[in-house]
Amino acid sequence: MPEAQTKREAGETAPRVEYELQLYYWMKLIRAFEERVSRLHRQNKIFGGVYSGAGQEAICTGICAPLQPGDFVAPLHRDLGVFLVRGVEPGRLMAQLMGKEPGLSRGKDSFLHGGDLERGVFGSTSMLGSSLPVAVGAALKFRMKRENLIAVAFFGEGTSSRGDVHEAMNFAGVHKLPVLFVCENNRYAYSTPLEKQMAIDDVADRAAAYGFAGHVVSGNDLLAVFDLTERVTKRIRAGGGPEMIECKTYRFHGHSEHDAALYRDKDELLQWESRDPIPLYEFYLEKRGHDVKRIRDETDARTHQVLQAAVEFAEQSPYPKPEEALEDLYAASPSTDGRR
Amino acid sequence: MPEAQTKREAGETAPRVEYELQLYYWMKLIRAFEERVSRLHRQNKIFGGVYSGAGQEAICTGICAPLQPGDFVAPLHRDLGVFLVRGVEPGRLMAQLMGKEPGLSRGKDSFLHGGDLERGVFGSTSMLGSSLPVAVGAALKFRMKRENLIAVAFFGEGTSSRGDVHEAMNFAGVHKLPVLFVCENNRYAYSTPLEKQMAIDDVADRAAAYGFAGHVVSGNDLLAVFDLTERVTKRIRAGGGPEMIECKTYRFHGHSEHDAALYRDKDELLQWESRDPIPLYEFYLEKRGHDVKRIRDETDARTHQVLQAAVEFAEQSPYPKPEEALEDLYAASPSTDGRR
Amino acid sequence: MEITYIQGINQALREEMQRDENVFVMGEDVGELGGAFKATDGLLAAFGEERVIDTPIAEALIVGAGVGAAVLGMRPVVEMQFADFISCAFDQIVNMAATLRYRHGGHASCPLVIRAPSGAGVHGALFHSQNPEAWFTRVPGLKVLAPATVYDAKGLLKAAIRDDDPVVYFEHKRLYRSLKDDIPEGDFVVPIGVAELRQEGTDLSIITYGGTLNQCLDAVRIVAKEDRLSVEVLDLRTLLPVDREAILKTARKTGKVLVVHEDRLTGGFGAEVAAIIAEHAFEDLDAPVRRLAALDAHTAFSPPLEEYILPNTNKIVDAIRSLAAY
Amino acid sequence: MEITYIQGINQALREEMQRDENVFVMGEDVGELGGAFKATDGLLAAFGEERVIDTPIAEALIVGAGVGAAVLGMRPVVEMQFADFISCAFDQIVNMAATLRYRHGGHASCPLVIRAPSGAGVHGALFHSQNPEAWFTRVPGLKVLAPATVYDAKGLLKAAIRDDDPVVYFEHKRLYRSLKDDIPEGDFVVPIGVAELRQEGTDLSIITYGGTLNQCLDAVRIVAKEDRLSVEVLDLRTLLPVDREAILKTARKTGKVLVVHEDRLTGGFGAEVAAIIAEHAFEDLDAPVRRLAALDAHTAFSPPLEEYILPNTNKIVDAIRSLAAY
Ligand SMILES: Cc1ncc(C[n+]2csc(CCOP(=O)(O)OP(=O)(O)O)c2C)c(N)n1
Ligand SMILES: Cc1ncc(C[n+]2csc(CCOP(=O)(O)OP(=O)(O)O)c2C)c(N)n1
Ligand SMILES: [Mg+2]
Ligand SMILES: [Mg+2]
Repeated sequence: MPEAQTKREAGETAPRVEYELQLYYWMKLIRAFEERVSRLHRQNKIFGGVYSGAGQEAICTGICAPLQPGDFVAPLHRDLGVFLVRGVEPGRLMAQLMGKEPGLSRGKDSFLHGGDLERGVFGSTSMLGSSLPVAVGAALKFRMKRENLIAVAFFGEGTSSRGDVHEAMNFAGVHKLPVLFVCENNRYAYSTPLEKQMAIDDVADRAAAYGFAGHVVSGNDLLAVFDLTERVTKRIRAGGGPEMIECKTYRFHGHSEHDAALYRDKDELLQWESRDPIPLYEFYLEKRGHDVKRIRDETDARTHQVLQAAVEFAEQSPYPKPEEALEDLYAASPSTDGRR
Repeated sequence: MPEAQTKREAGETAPRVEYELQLYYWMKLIRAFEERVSRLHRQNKIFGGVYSGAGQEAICTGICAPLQPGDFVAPLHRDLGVFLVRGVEPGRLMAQLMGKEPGLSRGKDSFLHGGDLERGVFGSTSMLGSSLPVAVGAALKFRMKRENLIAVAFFGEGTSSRGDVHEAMNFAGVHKLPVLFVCENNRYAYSTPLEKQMAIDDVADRAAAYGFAGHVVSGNDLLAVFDLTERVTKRIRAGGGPEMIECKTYRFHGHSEHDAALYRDKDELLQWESRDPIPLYEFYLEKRGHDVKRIRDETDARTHQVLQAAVEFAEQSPYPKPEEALEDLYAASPSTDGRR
Repeated sequence: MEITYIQGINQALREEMQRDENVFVMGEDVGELGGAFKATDGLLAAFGEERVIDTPIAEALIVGAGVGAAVLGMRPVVEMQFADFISCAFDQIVNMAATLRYRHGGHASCPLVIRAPSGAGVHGALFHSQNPEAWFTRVPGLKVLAPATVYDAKGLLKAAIRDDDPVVYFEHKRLYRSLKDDIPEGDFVVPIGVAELRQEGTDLSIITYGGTLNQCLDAVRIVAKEDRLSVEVLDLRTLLPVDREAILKTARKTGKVLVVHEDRLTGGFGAEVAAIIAEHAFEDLDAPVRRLAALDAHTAFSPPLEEYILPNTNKIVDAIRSLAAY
Repeated sequence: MEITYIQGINQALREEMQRDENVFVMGEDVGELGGAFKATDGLLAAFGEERVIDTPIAEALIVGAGVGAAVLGMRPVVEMQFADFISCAFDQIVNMAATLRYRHGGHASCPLVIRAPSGAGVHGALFHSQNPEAWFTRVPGLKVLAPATVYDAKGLLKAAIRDDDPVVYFEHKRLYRSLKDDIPEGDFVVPIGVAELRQEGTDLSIITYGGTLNQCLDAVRIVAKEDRLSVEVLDLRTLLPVDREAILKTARKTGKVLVVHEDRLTGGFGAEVAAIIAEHAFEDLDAPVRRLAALDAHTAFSPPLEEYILPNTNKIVDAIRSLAAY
């Protein structure tokens, strides 16, 4: 990603071929990873709550690809893509999902509740919305230290109802902090449809309540997300204060792998499946003159290989030792502890 | 108030003389009460935190006068006027402030943290903003029971930063509940000025984020507040859903009686003192042809008498008995308690 | 008819909604979905949208709005989708609801029930495994329940709904479908504030509640057979107000007490139980009051970690043996 | 030089901000006003708006933003204007901050200090009198401090700021200006996790912390004079991780323990202390472990009620006498 980033920074507006293919690879890798996770969940190799982001790959990709190393990203429970695009090794991520020792949280927490701060990915709690104040605090640090970095906080449209979201956005607005708020509006919070969550159409309209700009974009259109993010993050990095991007999207699976999503209308699903971000982007690549069939096959082979390796790595990795349960609660040897 | 209300309901648009004088009386009573409380506080007869609403009398009066018996009102820590206009006996209120037995909370809690639900006044906690969800729940009950009543929630512009406020407004918007949200924007939250609290000019603009209307009014202009409230509450009562009224105002005293408010600019205070709601309303009464000097003297005499009686009542009332500290924690004899 | 623990909860809700039109349920996904665990299954169809309210994700609002409705005479039963999220509604519970009657000088009631699916042992990890009861058992004005049987799940919930004070009702996720029982049909109520002796014994007493009751009973069967130990088991059921008499009675009877819960050791409710016994049954004790609880860590995800942290039948058996040998 | 308890806090903040440019303070009215209690007085002038940040009224944001800055290496000291409002930031503390290192598998730190002015006895009533420490002492990943002296107020706060884990620091409002002491100038740190024996004695032990230490010492002077009782007083200072060795040592030495705190009895931290003693010093006890604490009610406003509820020197004297006579 840093390498790709450099290319984008070189001032071109038309993305280079390799970069476009890199974006494609990421979307495909995320999708393949999600599918593998669903399968492993059915096989009981991954257990606990598993939240598929299939259908929303263009968002993690389009938002994270233009970011810089050192930027702070707080993903949502469905944002496996954030981890991959930020460069977390697929094997470690798979180990995380299986509760294995090399996982991000060393087996401590499940699914995406593990961070990789070296790659600027924060490990969130389950409490929806609670990572927005944290992202704002990260942005505060960037400001205080005059770092040219930004914080990115992902949240669902359902999450937008929580008080923490309000408190975070308001403070970011007051201090014009370098934060990008990304709403993934997939029309449902678990079973609860939009109209039971809010009386407005666009979450982005809330930005005005905090004195900054809100944008709506098709979250299934990778190029649109990417281009908007580039423009917006450039302003934020330049000190223009926070902005919000609302990505309209849809999740193809149920809320979690336990959920058959019977509350949804079949037509609605069908419509949104016709907006699958991957074929949409393939259509663009075709227009650009690529041999899409070849690229697809190559990419599938590559992602298959990566995933195969990741699963093998994770499966062969040991579980943590029982006694490790009592590690990582506190710093190993705090200088302030009188009892050492 | 119910009696006055009847007059207003009779379809006249020009308020009748007696009603206008009643409004004047309330403002004067609130001001006199506030001043007496400040004095009693200096004399150590009222102790603990005391928050003067002097300067903001037109809001409690203009908002509460058009309400109906049975409406549910959740006041702010500075809204002594709500209690008076809703008809709470001044003596009981004074007893409440002194921690005496006949006080609203029977000595349990301090200052305005006591309610009088018979008069539709809810006793809030200190946690700012936490009564907004409660008011929304009251409105939900009115809706479920098809009662033609509304809930009114007061909050400061400072309080508007809290998460509970967001959660409450959003839910009220989704369900189009009969709630009137009243923001008393007095430019400060304790010492913190507006610009450190929000990046927008008008809290009322936030209503749009929840799908309902927000209005701005001069909170020192009694007639303006009253007229707007009449129109707005009529719509809310008719099922039009929540609305917000933001009253621009200023507090004449410090945050609490302990606060000298040195963080404020003298000019600013002076400007706002020139907008004192009481002389402004007197000017109106004069225009209406009243002999204001006479009315003022009569009203002063009346409020003096009322307050004298209230203070005497409170001072002569006993403190609660020590053992009462353990009463009122639970219902006296719950039918569900197996140990009776 | 044999029903599960969660069916007991569902029946209680349904029957109380039938009995009293002021009862309604509110929470995330309680409507068409019937709740994340199906506790409210079928209620939307039976009672309609006005009494089965899907809310946005806003725990403070859910509890706060419950308080507002309750103070005006309704009897809301609100659901936290997982007990873990109760932390997001904390202020509304411990300050708004718990002090309501008190700060109104007794002139107001808050008949609100907060249902909280709690408990570990289902690979839920840090944020879907919590047992937060001891945050609430220290708050006057609240009542706190933790049913361990199908009968109590139903009967205590009905009592909670009829109670005039705010009740936090901790149901244990692991029991939802694993626990089945043949309970009487129709209306019954389990009184709040009364513990239940699940097993009489003479050698030592176990005091427990909620998710660990059955582990304790299993352990007691094992030591009865293998060690000929006679162990008494007291199920607290209500944690606030706790049944002190029952606690002291069993402590005085056997002179040896083991307190067991799935919540963490430090600051768990067992500390209060142990302190009560240490203070008021001192003369009758033949051994230290022992506590067996989750280790002082968050409930980790990976199976070896989770198992290491949580109490289980084997650990209880060991604790019984060591205490009996004291 | 003689300074007050709150000056000790102020000095600690100032010195740490001078020592380490990553230390900053944030909270409601901490800037120009210098805080509701003047704990941050003068800091704005000394360090500027970027390091002394007035926030909107948003406790969850205050703590959450502190976490975000801390995780990137800053050392934020955030203020709850009153400890009572900590309930509004509860989730951010117990779930976000406390689990941060754990859920990152040890690869992240959260060096955050949350200052919380707590305590009763100043007619603060229900919402300005709370002692919420026991909500936090049951949360692994947190450290919880409660200084009772000017020296400790300063030294423990400095230790908290240098600590690599989240610390909740309960300062007692009643001590702010009533407590004065001549403490050494300049830099010193009081180690976290170490209790301090304030008074040696042989007849019985009092274990206490925070706002009740001086009441206990007063009571001990009275019974020394009037009853010739020799009472040992242990000041815990750190509640999590608590100094078990010191607790057990004094319990074993005198065989009679009275635990005293201003927080309520049921579920107060004293329950944990009593449970530890009952379990681990059983053989050395000559009397039941007694607890003296606020009654199980909210802290009422009216003076007769408040006095009835709270512990005080006289009540402690009575408790000492009765325990000594056991
Ligand atoms: C505070 C809190 N309340 C409830 C939940 C349970 N929960 C997990 S995901 C979810 C729905 C989230 O909806 P949204 O924010 O739209 O994200 P999506 O799942 O649609 O991607 C809910 C209710 C939670 N995790 N945290
Ligand atoms: C949750 C919470 N945080 C902090 C406080 C302390 N506090 C009491 S009043 C106040 C300022 C309130 O400002 P605003 O809402 O504008 O009302 P005003 O006092 O100006 O009328 C503060 C910070 C509180 N009561 N509750
Ligand atoms: Mg969604
Ligand atoms: Mg204000």
